[in-house]
Amino acid sequence: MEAWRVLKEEIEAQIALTSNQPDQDILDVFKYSISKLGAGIPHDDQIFSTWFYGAPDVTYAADWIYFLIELARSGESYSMPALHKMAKYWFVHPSHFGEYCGLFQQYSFTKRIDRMLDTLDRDSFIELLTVFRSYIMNINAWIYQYWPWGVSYAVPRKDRAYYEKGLELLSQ
Amino acid sequence: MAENWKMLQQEIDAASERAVEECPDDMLRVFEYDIVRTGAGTGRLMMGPWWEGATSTRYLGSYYIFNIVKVAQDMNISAEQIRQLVNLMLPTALGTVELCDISDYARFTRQTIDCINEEIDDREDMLSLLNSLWFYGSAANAWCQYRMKWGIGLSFKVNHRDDLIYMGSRANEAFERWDHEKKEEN
Amino acid sequence: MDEPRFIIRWPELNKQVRVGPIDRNRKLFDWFMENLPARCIQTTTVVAGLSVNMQFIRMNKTVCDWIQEDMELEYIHEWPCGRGFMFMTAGNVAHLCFKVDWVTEPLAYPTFCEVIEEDKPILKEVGWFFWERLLMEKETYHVEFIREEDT
Amino acid sequence: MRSFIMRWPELGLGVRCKGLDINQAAFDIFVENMPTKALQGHEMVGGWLLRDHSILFNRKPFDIPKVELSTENMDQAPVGRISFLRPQGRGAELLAKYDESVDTREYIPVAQVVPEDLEILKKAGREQWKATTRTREIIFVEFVKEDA
Repeated sequence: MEAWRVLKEEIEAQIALTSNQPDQDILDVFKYSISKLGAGIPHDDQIFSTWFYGAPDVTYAADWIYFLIELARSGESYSMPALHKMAKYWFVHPSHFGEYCGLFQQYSFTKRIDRMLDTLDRDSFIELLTVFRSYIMNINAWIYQYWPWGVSYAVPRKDRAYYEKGLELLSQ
Repeated sequence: MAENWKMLQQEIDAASERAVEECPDDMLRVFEYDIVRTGAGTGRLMMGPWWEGATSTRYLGSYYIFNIVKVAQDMNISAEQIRQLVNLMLPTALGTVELCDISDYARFTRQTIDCINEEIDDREDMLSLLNSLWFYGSAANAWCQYRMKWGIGLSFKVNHRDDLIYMGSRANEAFERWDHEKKEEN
Repeated sequence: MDEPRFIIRWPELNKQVRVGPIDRNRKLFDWFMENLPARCIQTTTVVAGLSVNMQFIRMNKTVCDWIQEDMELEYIHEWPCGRGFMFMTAGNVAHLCFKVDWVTEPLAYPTFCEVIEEDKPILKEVGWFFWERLLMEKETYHVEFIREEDT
Repeated sequence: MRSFIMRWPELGLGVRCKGLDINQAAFDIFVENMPTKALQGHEMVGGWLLRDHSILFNRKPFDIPKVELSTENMDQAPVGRISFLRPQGRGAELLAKYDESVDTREYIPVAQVVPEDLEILKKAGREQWKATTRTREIIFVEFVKEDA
């Protein structure tokens, strides 16, 4: 079987797993605040900035791959070498940071896609990236599940009346 | 007709010069004073506008415009391809930037898209305008990052090996979670 | 003949350091020097380990004509404090960082300059000062870049 | 007009959803992929919307070109609207509007909860809001065809 089909099957297996439960990386980083490669630790030993910057590389990777597939499907306006290079710029290079934040599974898939990019024709490029996008969307769903939304119950949106009352209190 | 895009570029460049000096109102509003005039922020929670606002601001500039400018230089793509990339990629992040009330950057971006679609055909002019927008976007990204309430993070400590070992050793002492969460969560 | 250098100055703190080229990516150093003087606001990194972060420096005279990935890269967690690198730089916009202290991020970037040994303690001092301000006070601090010969 | 059921086993709630006179091909592809299941989430910027960040098309890929899909801004959509976001190939995001929304972004409407089930939908929305922001309870949503 071709290398990309072997990888596709492994990604499918992770899609099946993460459709029902969070995977190890999600639990490690977003539920149990484990920093596996040291992200955030030099900055007062906190995990919040790792969440804040590591998670969007998942959320937006799904968008970048959506765009790359749209470009690959838009006829010949982009050659395969051009699409391979754009894939590197748009989602491979930014993904290094995701590994550092602890999303090892996603990055191991990304590295394997990167290594075989030059061998992919248009159809296999679309098919492999399509499956990878679904995997990333599953991971993103779990990130949104564990994100600390509740902290901003203490910091709600404010309006004019709020600040007018504040001014009044300040001027007493 | 004075070319609108040059007037837009001047406006963006002027806003950029101000952003070198001080924090734009958009970032003060959302990240300092918790004001979102669009009413965004479900349930009045600011975490959505903070996180998705800062993130969409960063990706609008640092991944979409930055990479378009980069591939234009590296792969010599045509004016038509630049237009295609702009129309395909920018609107997605722009919608969130706008909804999170980062209004100047949203307006500049929307007007840049309009100019590239309706007024500019020359490739270098497109890149010149995108360059100006990319500079302003970098400034907006820097200010979002600087103004974000990082102090919150000081209460979310990393769990180190000793923490986890201790927690594991005390697991039997923990009060059980509500029954309906007993299912397969590992 | 001494190597050319530039000065990084923090006007609000009345502090500055001298920065010279290193044994790699001289093209980036010369491009940066060519476009000075320049000014930006000062922020810091928040995940990787402390670097001072100058995210939008206008390169007015000449456009960036190189691609980051094609430059000679070094792993930031291995190189000395005080070394500077370009991050997402394109067009007329430079994004510059200087490693201040302990970094755990194992990523590779194009380094091209370094604070001279004598001035490294100043960089460490101002670096941590900016991290503290980022946590609450958030006053605005500027950072200026001037060619040493022009001072 | 074909319909499907959107239900939340953990909450014991379910609503009937009917197709629209627009984007019918998209509705058909979605139904053809049923039954399907996803982690239920919530929209955190645009207002009172249930949001599934990952809907999977495991049987029939979504192959309708973007230009052939009509869109609407969520703040203009009626309560009960079911919409896709970036449907393509094996996946999409799905949103269900259960109360007010200020969301000016564009979505692809594909179905509408029947009027008599809107209160049930709102109850599910409120339960998910509490789970997302406070209890972190894990709630799944299921989509099943409803044979006539």
